Amino acid sequence: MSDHHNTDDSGPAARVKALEALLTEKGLIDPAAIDAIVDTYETRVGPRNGARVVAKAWMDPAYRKRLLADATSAVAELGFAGPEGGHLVAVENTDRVHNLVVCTLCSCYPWPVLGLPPVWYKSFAYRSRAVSDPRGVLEDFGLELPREVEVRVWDSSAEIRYLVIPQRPKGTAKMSEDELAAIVTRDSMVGVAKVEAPRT
Amino acid sequence: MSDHHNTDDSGPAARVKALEALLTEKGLIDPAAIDAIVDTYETRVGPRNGARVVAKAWMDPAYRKRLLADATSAVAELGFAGPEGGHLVAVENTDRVHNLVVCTLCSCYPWPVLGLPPVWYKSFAYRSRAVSDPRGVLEDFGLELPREVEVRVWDSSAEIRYLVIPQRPKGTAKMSEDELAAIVTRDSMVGVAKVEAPRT
Amino acid sequence: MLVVASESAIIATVNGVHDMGGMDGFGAVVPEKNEPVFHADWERRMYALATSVMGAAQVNIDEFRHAIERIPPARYLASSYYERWLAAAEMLLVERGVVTREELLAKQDASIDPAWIANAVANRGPAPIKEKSGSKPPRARFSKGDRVRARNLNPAGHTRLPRYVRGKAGVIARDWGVFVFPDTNAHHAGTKPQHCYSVSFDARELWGKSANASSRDRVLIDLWEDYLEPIAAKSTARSIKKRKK
Amino acid sequence: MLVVASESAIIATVNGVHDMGGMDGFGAVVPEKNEPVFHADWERRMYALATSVMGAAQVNIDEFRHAIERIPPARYLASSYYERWLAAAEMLLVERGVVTREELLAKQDASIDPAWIANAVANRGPAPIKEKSGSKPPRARFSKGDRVRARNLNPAGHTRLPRYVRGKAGVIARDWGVFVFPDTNAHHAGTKPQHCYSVSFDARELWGKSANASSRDRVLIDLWEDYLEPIAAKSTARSIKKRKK
Repeated sequence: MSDHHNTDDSGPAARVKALEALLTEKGLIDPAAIDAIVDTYETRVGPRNGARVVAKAWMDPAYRKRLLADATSAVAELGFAGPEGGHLVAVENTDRVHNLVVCTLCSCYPWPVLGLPPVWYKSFAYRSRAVSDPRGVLEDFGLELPREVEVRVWDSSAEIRYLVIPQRPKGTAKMSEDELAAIVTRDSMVGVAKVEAPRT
Repeated sequence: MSDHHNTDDSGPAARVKALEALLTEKGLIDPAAIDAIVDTYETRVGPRNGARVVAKAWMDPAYRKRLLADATSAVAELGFAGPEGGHLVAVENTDRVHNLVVCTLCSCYPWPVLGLPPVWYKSFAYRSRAVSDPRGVLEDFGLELPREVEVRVWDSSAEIRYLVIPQRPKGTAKMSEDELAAIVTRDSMVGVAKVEAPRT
Repeated sequence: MLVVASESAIIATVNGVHDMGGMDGFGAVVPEKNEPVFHADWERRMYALATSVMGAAQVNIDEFRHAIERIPPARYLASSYYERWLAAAEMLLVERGVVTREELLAKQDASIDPAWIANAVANRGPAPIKEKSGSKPPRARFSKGDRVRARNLNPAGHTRLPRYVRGKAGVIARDWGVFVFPDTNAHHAGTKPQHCYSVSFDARELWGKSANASSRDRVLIDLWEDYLEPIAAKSTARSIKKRKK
Repeated sequence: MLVVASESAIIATVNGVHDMGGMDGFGAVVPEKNEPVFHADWERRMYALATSVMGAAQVNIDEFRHAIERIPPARYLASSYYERWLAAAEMLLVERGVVTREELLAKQDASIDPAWIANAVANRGPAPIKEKSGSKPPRARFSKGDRVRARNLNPAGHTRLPRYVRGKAGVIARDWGVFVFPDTNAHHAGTKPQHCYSVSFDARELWGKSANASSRDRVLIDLWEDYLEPIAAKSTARSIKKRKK
């Protein structure tokens, strides 16, 4: 509710325009560089990167091992790196453990593998309740976990950025790595959803 | 800043008007009773009551003793009672101890002796910092206390309501009880100021 | 804004933004010179309306406080004091069925921004439970000088145990006698009468050694018995047990 | 609103409303279907502006985070995510002297409500102190499996030690190595490099037994060494000493 978007409010739009114009005049920024950054995060860096990492980990046991041991390097093998990706850590969901990632203090998120965070991840509702009532938050996403499953919440308070490796769903044994990558969702890599097998 | 008054905003004014009209129509309130309540707290019940209590305590050692033992009864001796006054407690400032009253959770305040609280008492700034940085808050009021003085903050979280008995200033030995009552300020009875002797 | 509870979302407000003891960032305290009792006529009417209508609507003081706590945080901070009273009064009167949303809106000036008239999050707390009858008058578990620790309670709904004392050690300074328990009373879940104590905490226990406080400074706060646990052999036993793991 | 620090008021923002872990009242999490990366063109520009200009203005990441925390609480909660970035960027660029308030205002559309263009409370934190030179590479004080307690620190200024873990006992799960210390780095008071650990807390230690959590559930949070103290003989000795009083 409070994390509304002022699409119809000229206030921030006018202020950003003023700021960009002023900084351009002073030679502190280059509008073309701004365009390039926008393009990067709108079209190139996003959860498809993370999905490829997860699919490879599902297919390739040696890669999974490297990913769990040093995610920064394992992710770099696929060509993904950049800001907010200097210290990546992968945490794996199993039958016994469910991982969930939050940043209670701001909005830390593993950009190179998931892109920029969605509004719900930055929302006050998520930031406040994910640590104190993770099971309730998961229910907001329609995910009810059995009591026997251990919930591990990772609060990204420092420079470590977490990627959840969701469980590979049953009935996907015959799928290729590319096909698997296509079913891995952003939400499953933050830990608020499971990956579902495609209905055939 | 956030505790602004919407004097120029028709929003709350219109809503209160609607509420009063509706409740009057339904026979749930009597506008004359509303007028009487307003009159009570605008003209009759206020810090002058507390000032009379304090002045009497300064003049009359037996009264002071009764006040410290049972403020509700001692205050009632002067004819003051009513809502938010069922459990009054007086705390006395000395050379060694300075008392300060706050309600961090809402705005609890000893109405029968001090009337309704001022905006600063209800402000987020006061409610948040009075418990964690009382000396800093006192400095906002221009009162710097020596480190040797013990600061006691009373957070009115239950139904007890606190009245601070400020120190009687020097140079007031010849003043009458009425004269003393005239120099006792509201702020001194909340604990954010000292009483000053009149400059002659 | 007319804040009215939706039927579905029943969310706790313990640890709400109203629990601001020890928070930072609200700036300096700015007293107003020659401040009037009310700053606008609607504040006058609102004050008197609230104090007179709550009885008729069978709203107790804890419930009224909780209604204020149920105002969504951003709105809470953006509202003035009597705007919060207004929002709470509307909320409770509509929930009780004393008035309806439609009646309220029909009475209001057509110039009001319709965006303000929206359903808000409900923060009702737990469903009422029945009070046990025939309970004995409660005895005091603690007495003056006892060392106690404020429990780490995070109940769903109203509480008068602020975050800043939870888990902290203090001393019973005085037993105020028996009072109605707000945590249940606010939800019509019983009055659960029990002793309420003045508990004294060292400022440094609450805020750490870096606090801008002398070693003598303290905070005294009134806490109900259910908020407290004794500090004794138990506590030490626990920490020893933990170390053995 | 152009949030610009006034010279006088230097106020801490530890325990600000941004520190919302464990708070309540914000309602349900509501995901947006097919959410775009940005919701408006100004959000696009703002994101890219912030990430590119901070280097030029010599603003480090901790400082940028702290600037967001310095937005007054009511405004913080009322602002959308990129509005907070915008406020922080304006604040820092004006403070650095990269642009002036007047230049910014002159560039803006005259239709903007002048009430939004007001000075806000400054929450700068402590004045910078000089970094000690010639310090040795830091050794780790803790190792995996050590029981630790998060200190009850309430420093003036930026910190990454949230309220909800302070005073709570946990276990070192992993040593992440040496990182710049945000509490000093945000104020240009030195990088103070030190070990940062993944610390595991039982959910019930954090939220009490009433929590809607299984006994296995836990929260892992990354904490710098200066935030931690060992749990050992010391802690037990202290509680015994207190009992003797």
